Amino acid sequence: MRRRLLLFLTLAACAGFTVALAAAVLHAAGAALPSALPEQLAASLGSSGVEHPVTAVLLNFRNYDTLLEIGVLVIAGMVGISLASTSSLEDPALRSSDSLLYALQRWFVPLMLLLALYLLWAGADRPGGAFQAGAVLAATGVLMRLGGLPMEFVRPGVLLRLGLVLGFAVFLLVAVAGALAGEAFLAYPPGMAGGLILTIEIVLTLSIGMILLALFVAAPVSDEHEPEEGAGP
Amino acid sequence: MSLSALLPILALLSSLLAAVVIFALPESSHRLRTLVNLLAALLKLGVVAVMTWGVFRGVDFSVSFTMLPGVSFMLRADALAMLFAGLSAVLWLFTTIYAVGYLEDSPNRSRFFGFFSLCVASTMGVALAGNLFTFFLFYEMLTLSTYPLVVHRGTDKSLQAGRNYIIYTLGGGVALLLGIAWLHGLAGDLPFQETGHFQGADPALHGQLTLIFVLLIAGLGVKAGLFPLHGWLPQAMVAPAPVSALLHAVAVVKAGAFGIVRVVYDIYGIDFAYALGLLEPLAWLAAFTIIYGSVRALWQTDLKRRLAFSTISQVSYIILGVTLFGPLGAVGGLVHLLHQGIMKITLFFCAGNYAETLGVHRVDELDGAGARMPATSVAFTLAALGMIGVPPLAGFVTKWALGAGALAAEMEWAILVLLVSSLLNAAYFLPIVYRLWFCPIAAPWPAERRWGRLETHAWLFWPPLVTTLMLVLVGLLAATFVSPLSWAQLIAVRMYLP
Amino acid sequence: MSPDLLYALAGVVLCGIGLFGFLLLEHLLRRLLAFNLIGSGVFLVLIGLAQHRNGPDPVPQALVLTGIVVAIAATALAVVLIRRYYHLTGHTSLADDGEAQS
Amino acid sequence: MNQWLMAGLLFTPLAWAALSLLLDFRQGRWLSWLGMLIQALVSLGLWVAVASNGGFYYALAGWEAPLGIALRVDGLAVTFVLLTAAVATACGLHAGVYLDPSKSWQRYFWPLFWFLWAGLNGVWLGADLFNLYVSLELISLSAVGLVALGGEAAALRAALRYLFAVLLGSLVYLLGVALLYGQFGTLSLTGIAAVVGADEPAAAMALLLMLAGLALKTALFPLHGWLPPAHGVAKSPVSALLSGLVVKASFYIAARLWLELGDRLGSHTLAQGIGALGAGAVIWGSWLAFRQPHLKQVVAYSSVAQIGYLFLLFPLTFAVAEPVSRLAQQGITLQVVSHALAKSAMFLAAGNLILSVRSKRVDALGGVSHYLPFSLFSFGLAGVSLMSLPPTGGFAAKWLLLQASLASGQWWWVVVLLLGGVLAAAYVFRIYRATFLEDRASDDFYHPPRSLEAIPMLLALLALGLGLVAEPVLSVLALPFEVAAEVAADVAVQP
Amino acid sequence: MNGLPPVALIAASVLLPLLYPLLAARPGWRGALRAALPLLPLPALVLAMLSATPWTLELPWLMLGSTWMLDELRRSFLLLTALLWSTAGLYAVGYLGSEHLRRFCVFWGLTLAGNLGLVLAGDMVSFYTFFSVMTFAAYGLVVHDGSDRARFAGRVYLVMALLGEMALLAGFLLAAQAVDTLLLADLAAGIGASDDGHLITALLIAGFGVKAGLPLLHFWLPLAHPVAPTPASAVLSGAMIKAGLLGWLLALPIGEAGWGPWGQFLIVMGFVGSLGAALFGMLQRDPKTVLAWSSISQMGLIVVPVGAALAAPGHAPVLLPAIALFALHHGLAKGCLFLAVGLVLPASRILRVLLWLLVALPALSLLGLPFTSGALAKGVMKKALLATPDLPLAEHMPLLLQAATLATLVLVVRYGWMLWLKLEPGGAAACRWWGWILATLCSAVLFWWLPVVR
Repeated sequence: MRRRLLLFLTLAACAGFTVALAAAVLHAAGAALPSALPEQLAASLGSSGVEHPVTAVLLNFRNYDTLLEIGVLVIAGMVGISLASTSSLEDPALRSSDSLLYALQRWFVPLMLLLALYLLWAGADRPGGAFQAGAVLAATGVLMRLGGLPMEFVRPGVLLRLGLVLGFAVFLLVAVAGALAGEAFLAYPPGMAGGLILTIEIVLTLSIGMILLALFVAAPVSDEHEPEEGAGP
Repeated sequence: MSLSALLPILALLSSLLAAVVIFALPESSHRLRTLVNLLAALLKLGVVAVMTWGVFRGVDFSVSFTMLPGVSFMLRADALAMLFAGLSAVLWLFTTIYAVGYLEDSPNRSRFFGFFSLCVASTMGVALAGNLFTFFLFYEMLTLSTYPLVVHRGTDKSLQAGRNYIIYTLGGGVALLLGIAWLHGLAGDLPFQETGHFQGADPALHGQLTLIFVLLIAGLGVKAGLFPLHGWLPQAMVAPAPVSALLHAVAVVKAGAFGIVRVVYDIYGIDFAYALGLLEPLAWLAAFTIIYGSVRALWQTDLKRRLAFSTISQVSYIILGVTLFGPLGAVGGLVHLLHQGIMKITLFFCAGNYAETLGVHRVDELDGAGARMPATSVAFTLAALGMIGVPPLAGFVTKWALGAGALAAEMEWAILVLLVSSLLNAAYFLPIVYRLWFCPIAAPWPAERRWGRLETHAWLFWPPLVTTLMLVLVGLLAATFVSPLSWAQLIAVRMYLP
Repeated sequence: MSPDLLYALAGVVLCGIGLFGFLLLEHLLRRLLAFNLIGSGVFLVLIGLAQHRNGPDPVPQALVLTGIVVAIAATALAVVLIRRYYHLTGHTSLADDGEAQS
Repeated sequence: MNQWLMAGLLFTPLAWAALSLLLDFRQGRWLSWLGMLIQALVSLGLWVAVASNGGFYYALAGWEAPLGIALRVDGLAVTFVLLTAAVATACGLHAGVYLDPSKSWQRYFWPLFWFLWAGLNGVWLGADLFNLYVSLELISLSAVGLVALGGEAAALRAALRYLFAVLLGSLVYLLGVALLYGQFGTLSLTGIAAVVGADEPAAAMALLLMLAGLALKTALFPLHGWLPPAHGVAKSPVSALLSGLVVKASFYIAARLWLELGDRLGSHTLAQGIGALGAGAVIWGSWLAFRQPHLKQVVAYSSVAQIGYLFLLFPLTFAVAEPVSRLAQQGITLQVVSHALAKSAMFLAAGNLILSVRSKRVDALGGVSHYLPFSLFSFGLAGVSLMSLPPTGGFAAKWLLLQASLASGQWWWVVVLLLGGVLAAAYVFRIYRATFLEDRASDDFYHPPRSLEAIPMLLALLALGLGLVAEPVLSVLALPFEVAAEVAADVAVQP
Repeated sequence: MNGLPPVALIAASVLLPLLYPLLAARPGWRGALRAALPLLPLPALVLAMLSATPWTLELPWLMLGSTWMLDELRRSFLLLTALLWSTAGLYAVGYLGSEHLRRFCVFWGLTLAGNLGLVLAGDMVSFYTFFSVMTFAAYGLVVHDGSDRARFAGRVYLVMALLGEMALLAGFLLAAQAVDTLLLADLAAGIGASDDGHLITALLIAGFGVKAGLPLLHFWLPLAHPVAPTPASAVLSGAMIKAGLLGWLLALPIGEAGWGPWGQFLIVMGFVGSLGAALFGMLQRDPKTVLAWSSISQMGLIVVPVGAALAAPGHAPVLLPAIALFALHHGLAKGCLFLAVGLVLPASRILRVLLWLLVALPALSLLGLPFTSGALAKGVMKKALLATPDLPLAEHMPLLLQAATLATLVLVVRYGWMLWLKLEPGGAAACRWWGWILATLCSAVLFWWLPVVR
């Protein structure tokens, strides 16, 4: 009985929330002010180093967001591998020996890598970019993992960590280089924006792929315990 | 920074730094700790003496800085401040000496003396506070620094006492804070000044001011042991004797009484408080407390508990004096601030000596202690007689001044209160004195210890004797210019004839 | 009513549904899914509302892209935690029985 | 100069996060000490710069506000940056000694720590609503990671609960951002504040949503359920960071929103309602703190209570005279700062006590008072600040809030403020009392290193001294912010 | 102001007994303690005998500002106090055992200091101070032997004394407020002019009345005087009881018009005491108790002229010396009688006869037999009283005085009888004898040579 009441109440609350929100959305849509932002954006697009406006926003106008976003991703990856403390993140028990899968993979993996490369390149002037590419990259890894390909490189060693942090680090280096050159933090030196953005995109792709993959394969197989605080030095 | 600004700070820091140093010292370095304690006490005494002389000659010692928007931290030495500062500086020295002896061979001395010094630093701050805000600051600091002393023994009983102490004092602190904040909202920063701040205040504010006054008195009354806020005091006597001495004579109780003096004279202004009709009820309350404390003391069998109820009664003398509208009453109240301190500290020293030397805690175990510990018993007897108001001891001077004040204020009933209280004092003190001197030793002492030639440990032996000498001298030499009475008259003159 | 606004309203509905699920479901993975549902709803509102006004607007699109990455990171993290939690305790929810066990 | 300082401020934590990920715990420790030094110096430099020259906007990547992301560097922000530097440095130093380097997962402490710091700096300086969201997420995920570090079941449960709460909070906040962007077409807080009108239900809804999301992340009563387990289970230095800084980040955003938009979008009911929730937090949190059997749970619930005070900002700045509002703002700022210092000191000291008696329980503390007086004293001093007794920062804060309440005629908050202090005293003295008990049978105490004892003491002394130097600290907040006016004017003329 | 005696002498007369208790600090000084007993009042005696009155010594630094003085009235009281204390002291040397010797000596010294000091005091505070010191210290003398009876007596004494003290304090406070000075000399006029005059008078009469054994305030007296060690009883009944009288004389508005009712009251009370005490005293078996009642009776007799002085302001100058003289006479005689109680019968018959003769001497003196001090004192007093016009009871005055004499006779006879029954043969230390003999000599012989009598 109580549970039903709770259910009903929650339902009512959520419905009310939805209605109120919808009203607000409608009102906002009706009362929307004309914004100067699109024009500003269009005007600045030329000096951004990329043609596609979304990429320009992501990697130039609001690249601080992106930097931090990559940080968030790194954190997630890091926490993921921190919870798995075996020498290899790969679980031999999951390794499959299905020859059909194996054969398929031999076709798919290179194709997917190619797709990732394309997405990365496309980001400059049409939808696409580092994240999409990275996601495909990671998907490739997942496929390989599920298919039972050996993946020794996702050991939580220094190499993996370097891989995780590479994109972020390069991004950051570029950012501080701008500051050292006397511009603002994260500002690209004039004329170098395009090249730098591309570099960043490439390493980001790698890192993003690595992080997502690491998160996927981080298996909770460690039985080692952190002693309770105060349980003894 | 000029010397006049430096001295109040120095007075404060002397014990504050001592506290820091003592906390930093390892538990085992007793000699060094004692040395630091004594040096700090002497330094403070010296500073206070110099300042007192300066205030006497009219030098203005003050220092202030803005602490919060619209609120300043202000130390200022006026005559009233020096009265209290002098008391605590002098008695701190003796209490320190006594405590060193009392706590010999007991654990946690580092903690004890650290908080002890902190406690005195707070008291000094209370004394030297130049405005209500600063006063509150140190007042609360005092609460906190005394708590570890009260619970020092770590027994269930002392923890219980500590809990009650904290409940009462923090509760009082809340009332006080509310009152001060409210007042601050009405009138801004309130430095203590001789005529108060509200002379000629808007009549529309009178209601609020009355309410604030009640809050302030309630807050201060807790520490001063004003009925019905006195409950913590008798319990807190489970603390070691030097702590009781400190609580009852030097610091806590006095801080409350001192605060009431400050509020009545230097914030509201005596004329205004009188005009507002606030003094009469307060006087009645004080009178009731005087009688009540004495009556309760009659039934106590524990020596220190009896002394504690006696404190409740005696401290209200100060408040009574304050509420007697007129300089004479003020003199009585103020001088009692000192005299009660000296007498009560002597009594607690003696009680501690009995406990420490003979293991005696109860009144009925004291039979014949006069023969075993004559010097201590003489001290106890004189202090008790002083409390009763026997001339020429300190208590008489107070009683005389209060009586004169009551008559001048045309509050004759106060005399009756004084007389009844004296009788009651006699009724609970004289039996003790009688037991000391005239009863034969009934049974072996519960836990007797011997130290060489003197009747007790030398560090315990001398402090009560010195304070006894003081309580005789302040009475005998009351008319001289160095006496507390003269100082109180100086204050009263400055207060009433600005 | 422009299609963009419709997207926004759909987002609103998704938010409502997601919230309902988030509040009511105890299974951790379901709750995580509900969270993702809300996320999607929010992103729809963000884009739909902005584009209703400006036409195609790269800024909200970029924002949503960023938001998605963040949401993915959070989701992945949550899944890792849930998995390990399940591995250690055998529970799939944070309800009281789990608390009693530990 | 400001360029360099800003670059240093933004770069160091992120770079150190990346670098320390490559090192193990011990190496990361050395590195982090250097980083903390740099960060502390930069923060101090920035504080001094702002204190002497006033605040400014810092356009990241060279793009000004509506298009790019601008950071708002004003007195309040640099004060919090400096506070973060102080508290985080203390916690970092403490953690370096406190955590056990032999555990392989401890190497991840440093990167998480630095990401957290970066996120905090981002929040203090942020003036862009979406960027604030990302910064918040950065904080949230690293905080969750820190709680979960080690992967104990209890820690995982706490971390999950924490994660779900903060994620939901973030999304609700983002929903509000979406509405605002949909209506006003900008993400700059200043820009929105310049164009928002009085009767805007959608914007009001947005504000409500954002505040709700942030309240959840700040653990405002009755949404506080996730906080005590998370803060209580984490390692003490982590708890200190979480309680001292992390919860303040979301509150900070809420406060900024309210102060910029609240006068037009808020309502009396909303303000009083939030205040009432804050009051509820004070009372209920304190009561629960009093009831907890575990030391760190006491401290954690105390955080719930103390956070409640912060929300008194809302009623005390709504529709009141300018000086009153300023008083309230100053009071809340002081409360944030002093609580950050005091609470982190308290958690660190609690960690030492727990290490020493090898038990988390309050009643196991008997006798520790003469074995670990220094840590206990730190705990006590911090407790004094929580009780808001003079001369601590907590008292200064309470004083200002009292003044504000009285001056605005909202006397009921006075009751809350005073009652809260008393209740705080109740739970703090409960701990003292336990430590003074002398009936412990065994005398088996572990003595943590001196450095562990010194750090909480320093923090507690800072909390104590804050009350004495409140005026200079607050004076930085009141600095003129000329640039702000200019930018607001810019935005205003654009449509 | 003329002829101020050496300040050192004045100081010594109070300080010597006051500081003497310090000798008790070391157990080894018992001998000195005992030996010094009779010497303590000597400076005061010298002062009383030799200094030219009146003189005034201002001590503004002492207490609330003190004034010490000596005039003719005070001189007779000082003489009485010093003489009686020193003879009793000598007696005590022989009387005391070693038990609680130090305690006894401490209280002896303090009581003596108080008693001497209050005579010299010229201001209220000093007077009250010394009066209190005497009151409280005397408690130690009363309960000295520690018997149940002594403790009961001590308790009653202390309660009554405290009540008296409080009445005094209140009276003095009111008086000081009315007069605005602390000098006793200004008191009479001040009270006369004060609104609270009657209250003050009542309080002072009651306060001093306790000490002086005024009827209804006398309860402690027959209990406390007998239980004290004999020398202490002597000074209690002989000297200290007079402190109350002196207080009246100094503080009451004597010489002011308008206090007739109070005078009447005192006269009535005086006669009541004088006659009533005889009734009670007759029934007592212990000679010391009989003497205590006799003291009440005699004090009643002295109260009559005090009342007369109050009622007839014009005649105060005549009455006061008479009162002083009577006090002197009674104090010395009563002291002798008390001391005699502690004697033992000598072995030889002649000495026994001599002893009874000597005992009879002060007894007869009390009765006013010719050629005794009593004859002089009573004569002067009767004359002064009868010469005072307009007294209440004036018509009955001669009759009442004769009744009082009869009462005295009854008590003296009763005393003699009881003493006869009590004294037993035995040996006593020489000092005891000498103390008693000296006291008797003072009463019978030296009296005539005292400065105030001449």
